Amino acid sequence: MPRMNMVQALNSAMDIMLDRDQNVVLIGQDIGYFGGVFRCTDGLQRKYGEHRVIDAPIAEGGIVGSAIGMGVNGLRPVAEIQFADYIYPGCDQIISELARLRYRTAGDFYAPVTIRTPCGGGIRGGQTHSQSPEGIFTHLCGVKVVMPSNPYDAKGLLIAAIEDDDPVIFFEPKRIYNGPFDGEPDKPAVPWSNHEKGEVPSDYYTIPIGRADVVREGEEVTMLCYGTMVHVCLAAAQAMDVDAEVIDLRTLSPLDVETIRQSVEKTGRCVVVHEATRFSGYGAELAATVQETCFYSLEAPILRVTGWDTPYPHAFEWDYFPTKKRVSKALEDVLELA
Amino acid sequence: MPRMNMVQALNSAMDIMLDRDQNVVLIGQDIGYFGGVFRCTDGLQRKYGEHRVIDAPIAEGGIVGSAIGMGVNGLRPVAEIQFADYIYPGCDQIISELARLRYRTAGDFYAPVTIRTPCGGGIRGGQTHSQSPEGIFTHLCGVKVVMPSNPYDAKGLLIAAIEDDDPVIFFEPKRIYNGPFDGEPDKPAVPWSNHEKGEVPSDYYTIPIGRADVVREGEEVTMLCYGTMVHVCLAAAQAMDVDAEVIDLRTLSPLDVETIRQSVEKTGRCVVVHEATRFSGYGAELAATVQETCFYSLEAPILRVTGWDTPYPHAFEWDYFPTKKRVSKALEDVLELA
Amino acid sequence: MSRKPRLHIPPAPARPGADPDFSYIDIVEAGSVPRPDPHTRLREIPNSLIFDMVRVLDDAHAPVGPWDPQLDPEELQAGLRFMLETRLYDDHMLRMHRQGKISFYMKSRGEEAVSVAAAMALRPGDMLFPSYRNQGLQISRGRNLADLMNQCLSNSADMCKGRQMPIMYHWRRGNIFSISGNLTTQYPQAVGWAMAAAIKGEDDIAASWIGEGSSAEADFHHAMTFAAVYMAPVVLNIVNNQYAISTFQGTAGGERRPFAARGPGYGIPGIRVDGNDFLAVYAATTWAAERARAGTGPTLIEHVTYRVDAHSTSDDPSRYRSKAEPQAWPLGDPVERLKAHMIKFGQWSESRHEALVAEITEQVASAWEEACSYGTMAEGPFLDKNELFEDVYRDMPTHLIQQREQMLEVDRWGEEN
Amino acid sequence: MSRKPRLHIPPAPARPGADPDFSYIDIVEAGSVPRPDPHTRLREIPNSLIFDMVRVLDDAHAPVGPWDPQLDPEELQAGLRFMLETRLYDDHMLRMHRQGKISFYMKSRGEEAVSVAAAMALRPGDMLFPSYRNQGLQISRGRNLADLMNQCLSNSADMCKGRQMPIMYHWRRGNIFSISGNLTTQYPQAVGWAMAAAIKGEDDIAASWIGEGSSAEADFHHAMTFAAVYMAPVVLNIVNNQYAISTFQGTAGGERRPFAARGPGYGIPGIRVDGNDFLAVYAATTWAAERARAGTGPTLIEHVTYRVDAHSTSDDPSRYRSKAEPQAWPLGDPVERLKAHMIKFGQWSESRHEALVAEITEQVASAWEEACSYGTMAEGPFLDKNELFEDVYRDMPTHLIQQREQMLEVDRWGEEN
Ligand SMILES: Cc1ncc(C[n+]2csc(CCOP(=O)(O)OP(=O)(O)O)c2C)c(N)n1
Ligand SMILES: Cc1ncc(C[n+]2csc(CCOP(=O)(O)OP(=O)(O)O)c2C)c(N)n1
Ligand SMILES: [Mg+2]
Ligand SMILES: [Mg+2]
Repeated sequence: MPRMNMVQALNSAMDIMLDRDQNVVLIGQDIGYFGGVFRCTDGLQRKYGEHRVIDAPIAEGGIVGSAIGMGVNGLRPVAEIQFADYIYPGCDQIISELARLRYRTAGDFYAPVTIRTPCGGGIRGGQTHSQSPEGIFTHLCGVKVVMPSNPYDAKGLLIAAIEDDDPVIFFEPKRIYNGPFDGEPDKPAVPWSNHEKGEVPSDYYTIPIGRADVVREGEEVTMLCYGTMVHVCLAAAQAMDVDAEVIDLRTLSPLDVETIRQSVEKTGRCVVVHEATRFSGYGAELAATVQETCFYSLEAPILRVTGWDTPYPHAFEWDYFPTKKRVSKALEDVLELA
Repeated sequence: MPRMNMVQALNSAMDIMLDRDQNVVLIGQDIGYFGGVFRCTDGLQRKYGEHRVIDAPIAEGGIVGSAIGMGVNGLRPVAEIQFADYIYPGCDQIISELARLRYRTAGDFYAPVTIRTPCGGGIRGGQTHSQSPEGIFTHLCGVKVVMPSNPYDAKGLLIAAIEDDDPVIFFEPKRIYNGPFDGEPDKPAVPWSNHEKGEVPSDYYTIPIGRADVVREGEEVTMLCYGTMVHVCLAAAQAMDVDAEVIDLRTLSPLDVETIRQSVEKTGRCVVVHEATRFSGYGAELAATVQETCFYSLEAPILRVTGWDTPYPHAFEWDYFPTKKRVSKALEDVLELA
Repeated sequence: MSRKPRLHIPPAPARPGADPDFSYIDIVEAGSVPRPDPHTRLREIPNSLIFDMVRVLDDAHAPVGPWDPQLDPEELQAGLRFMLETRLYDDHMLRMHRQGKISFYMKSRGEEAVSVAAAMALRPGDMLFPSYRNQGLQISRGRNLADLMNQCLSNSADMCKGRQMPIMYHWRRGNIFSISGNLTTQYPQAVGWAMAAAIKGEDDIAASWIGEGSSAEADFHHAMTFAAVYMAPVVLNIVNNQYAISTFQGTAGGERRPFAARGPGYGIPGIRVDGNDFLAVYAATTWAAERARAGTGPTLIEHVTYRVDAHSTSDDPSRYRSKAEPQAWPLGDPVERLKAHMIKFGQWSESRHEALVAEITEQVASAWEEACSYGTMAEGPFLDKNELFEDVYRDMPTHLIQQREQMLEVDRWGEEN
Repeated sequence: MSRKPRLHIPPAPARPGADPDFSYIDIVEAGSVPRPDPHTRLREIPNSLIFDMVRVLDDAHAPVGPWDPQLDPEELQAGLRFMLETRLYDDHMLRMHRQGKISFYMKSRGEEAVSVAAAMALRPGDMLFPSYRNQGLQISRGRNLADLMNQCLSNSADMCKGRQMPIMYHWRRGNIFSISGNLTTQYPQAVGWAMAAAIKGEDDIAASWIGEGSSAEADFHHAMTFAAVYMAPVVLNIVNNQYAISTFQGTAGGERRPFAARGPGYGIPGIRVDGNDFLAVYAATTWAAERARAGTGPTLIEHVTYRVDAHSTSDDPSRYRSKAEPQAWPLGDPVERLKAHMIKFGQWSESRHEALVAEITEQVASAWEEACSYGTMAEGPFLDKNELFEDVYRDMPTHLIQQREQMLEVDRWGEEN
């Protein structure tokens, strides 16, 4: 089986879809000739042409707006927003249009647009290259929100997203583009090549949108996480020698509540981990859902480990990031709580 | 004491601040000569001049962006977004700039901008004149989010917001501009003039940002709500004859957790009510916070009564709206649980 | 604030009480603007297309100059009919709003030519991205009036299934896109649609309409930039009806330059056209469509017209503009002008006109009857409220199935209590 | 997709391997563009200001034509010094990045005149809203280099308290606004600042800079519209350095029209200026500032220049453009051109130049030493990490106090475990 990092896996997904479906087009800043600032679209313009892999002006609103129009005209656009921090100029087209077109036309019009965008910190990017704005988009109805944690899932989910007739916001945790990261900044970087999820079939396959993945089974506590935090949670569970069940949500909306329910009913404890700011973030929904669904099984309050409610700082990024240490302490806390 | 509806109370707040502080300016669509589509700025341009009460082009991003610049140059701009549904073109300036300017400059620059915008449904406005997007803005750090439920609070909070050196997003529940609404659409409309919170001093006063108001004391269950829903909750509690404590949050961010904690520790039960869509909305934060803070006092899961996870429909608006009936049933449910 | 403020505020022409003043509108003689070949390069297109005004009908109602589209009598009669249908439909619906039968309405009186002539100049396969004041597009493409009314009634036959406010139509089969409550969003969408047509090598084009007030929105800039960069086959229209609710076109940036002038700055030709001259709108649209279809690129058309009535049923223009303005509007009425032109050339008569008005009045009334048979706001048949949860996604996810169940549970509970 | 795609894609001039081709840049003779009085009404301003290029220095380095600002030798020497300081500062910081001393950097090589001449033509009270490639503004206003370095190091003296990536400077006392990572957001902010100045009746003006790529963002349109409507006293600059990371200026909409041409469409005069000609930038800025200060309104200036180096330290231009481009750039180097001009008129010499370079090199090195004494990424003094929670709000709210406590608790816990 070929080994791929996440960038290569995403590239492979788009390559396959450009090849299988001539209605698939890519549009975004620097994605064409250059192949993208993270190289996710490397080589695709050469292979499929300038009218299939399109370099766009620096106007996120124009990228999303024109992608909607293309979608309405039968194409399946995959738009790249260069950093998730720059998605906001496209917010109106996403929120007011993309998410609601099918509803407001009773299904007569829809735009099967996928929006790919790298998110998350830990790369010394400061407050404008580190954000995780998923909590804004999970609040919308009419779009699906996905965030993979490894190359294998990334490819299967991206293909599923492109094939999906609903719009999908596809967040790519850039910290783990090249290798898994367990939340210990001082350890040397490791590549995906030694990781089992770095084994990626070169052919077409999909991972269904809407299904979480139990990446570690356990009895003592349920850890809900996604993206980079999956690796941090796994490392913390191991370091603390806790029998934790780690659920990689993969799709944030619609949420796979059933998988969560089964786990928390078994463990009775739950820790929610994400990198985004805490207040009114996506972790709040997870906590709210868990207490609604599993109230009578809960033995302790659901704890959240998240970015602080400040912008992402350049200097103290490892105090901001939910590191292995922070997650480990939360595990200890939740287990000590009666 | 003068009687005012919410429109008049807001008008009075702006009138007073324009008079007291020559750095206060208003900017927005149709707010000048015309006095605003909801008439909140009626007469203010005539009184203070075209350069203090400024009719703006239809560009929410330009309104917020220029207001930030004015704020940096020593003014205290109050920007009106005609409907909260139209705030999204201003999102980038709000999220990337307004909310983070003080932080990124370590306090050297800031913009004391207040953004007023009417929100909420129940006025047959369909999906683009009914939204309650507060959950997007409560997720931001660096802005405060306020929503009053009555004329008295509206005036005091708006003056406090204008005086605040931090940016404030000030949501005005338009369904109760002219009178309280208890969530029963078939009952005749009532004006504010008979309501005690319709008594509004004509002079300057403030209501502090960051403090919730216990509008009904009770022992059995805590109801967390704001804006229009305060009246619905009060009506439901009365109709069901439940000894409910109703907390009008008034400020959604930063949240007055202490008032909530005291209440839920006493009642052991909690219902969260808002009009916005449910998934990943602001109610999730309330539920998450309550279970974190009061876990050991809770006798039943925290229930949420909210708009459904669909756009706001024109035809079935009363099936969408959290009516007195829906809130009442939730009260019954939460009391029956365990 | 020690010194005298000197912020410039664009002056409004005539507030209530004042005499109307349209002296700011530059109007040239009909026929005076040259018509370049549609494939002319931008640099060679004369500035008069932007600063003057493409007009075909002269003051004596004769067509003059190079832009005369030379339509035959049947086409003119069709145009007149569609404009009248639009107007009488509007009048009827306003009455229905006054009677509490619909919750909201927006008329297009005075602006009928902008939609009708454009729709006729385009091909049926061309995709239209309208604003809320383009009902004439629907009508010119042969939409049943009852279908439009069903939407305004949110009744059981509403194409939107009750999800949108009145007038937010769409028509998939008729190639008319959905109207959004959010201004200008359709503009870059139209450009994207046109880009897709070019990518697929198809020769259908897109067209979109916004008001002059809406041109201040970001999406105007997005649309212009993308259209220019990719030379998208699209016709972008700005309907300058002088007002955006209460604010005058100067507040949108029209004080020193016509909106048509925005075009060339982006590398897109602009045309300023007499929007109340059916023939001029037809001609300008034809020119732009030919250009787009051949791959020569997009065109920006500013239609100079006047919003005769209130912005919407929520508006009262007497609060912000001179009551005498509509009569003082110098470009007249599009229906009257086309009618006078046809009569002058013996293609029409007062009596035929009266008969047509009567016929359409009857047609509108019976359409209303038909629409009401599918339900009104007060009486059934109603839409199935379960529909509330459909079409958020293609397939209904679990949480919406549960929420639908909760809604029904509340109903059952309500009946018991 | 049965038929042949016909989406237009703006062609890039020279990809890797190809010969540089700048034939698309229209360059007129120095001195050939007329200089209207700054208070001229837009309609009377000749189109040559947009389509030609304001240039003062001719090929023999002599100043010619009406735009010659006639600066005295001291001013020229100051300009040369600031440009050299900017360049040597850039070079030093790039080396520091290569050595792992800072996490990121962006150079402005080749574009020094755009910032330095503009800063000198404006008054100290004028407020500047820069992009990330305007370090020359800071330096021309007398900023200590060590202050800039402190920011890049996120050290204990960093004016941003470690919160921003390198180069995201601000300078309150120097009237230079904060640089945002989000492109173009400063543009409408500058307009708002200028509106406030007009509201207060003050005669300070605002100026802002964006790249040509950034002109596609919505905020460009917002700024232009608001500036035009309110005649805001602001100078809006587009620095057209031909590239936006990997994409050529055609992708931003520059294929058929200069960016300066956007101005008149909004009712704002545009000037296309030789951005590598110090005197021309100075003259154009002076013209625009005079106009703004007098209340005649805003100006859009396009500076035609070239990004000689990589976009940033994360970029490698050899992947997307011809390696020979920098040498082939037809407008030369701003430092060399000003130097040659000064030497020609006996105001400068090679030896003085060498001495100045040596002096500045020394100055930069000692500034770096000073900066490092406030801490580096590796060595203290460090900022107090409690600062992480300051300045989100003016007063710290309860939940941030609690979160700060949690952070410290984790540290304590970590030490114990
Ligand atoms: C994004 C957005 N902002 C504000 C509004 C509120 N609004 C509705 S119509 C309108 C005026 C539009 O004027 P114009 O574009 O000139 O069109 P006209 O009504 O004259 O046809 C405004 C401000 C809106 N619908 N969407
Ligand atoms: C809103 C936003 N979108 C995208 C980016 C990523 N980005 C940073 S610089 C840049 C290129 C800007 O080019 P240009 O405006 O020409 O300025 P230059 O770098 O040439 O000075 C891009 C796309 C960003 N910072 N902000
Ligand atoms: Mg209008
Ligand atoms: Mg550039």
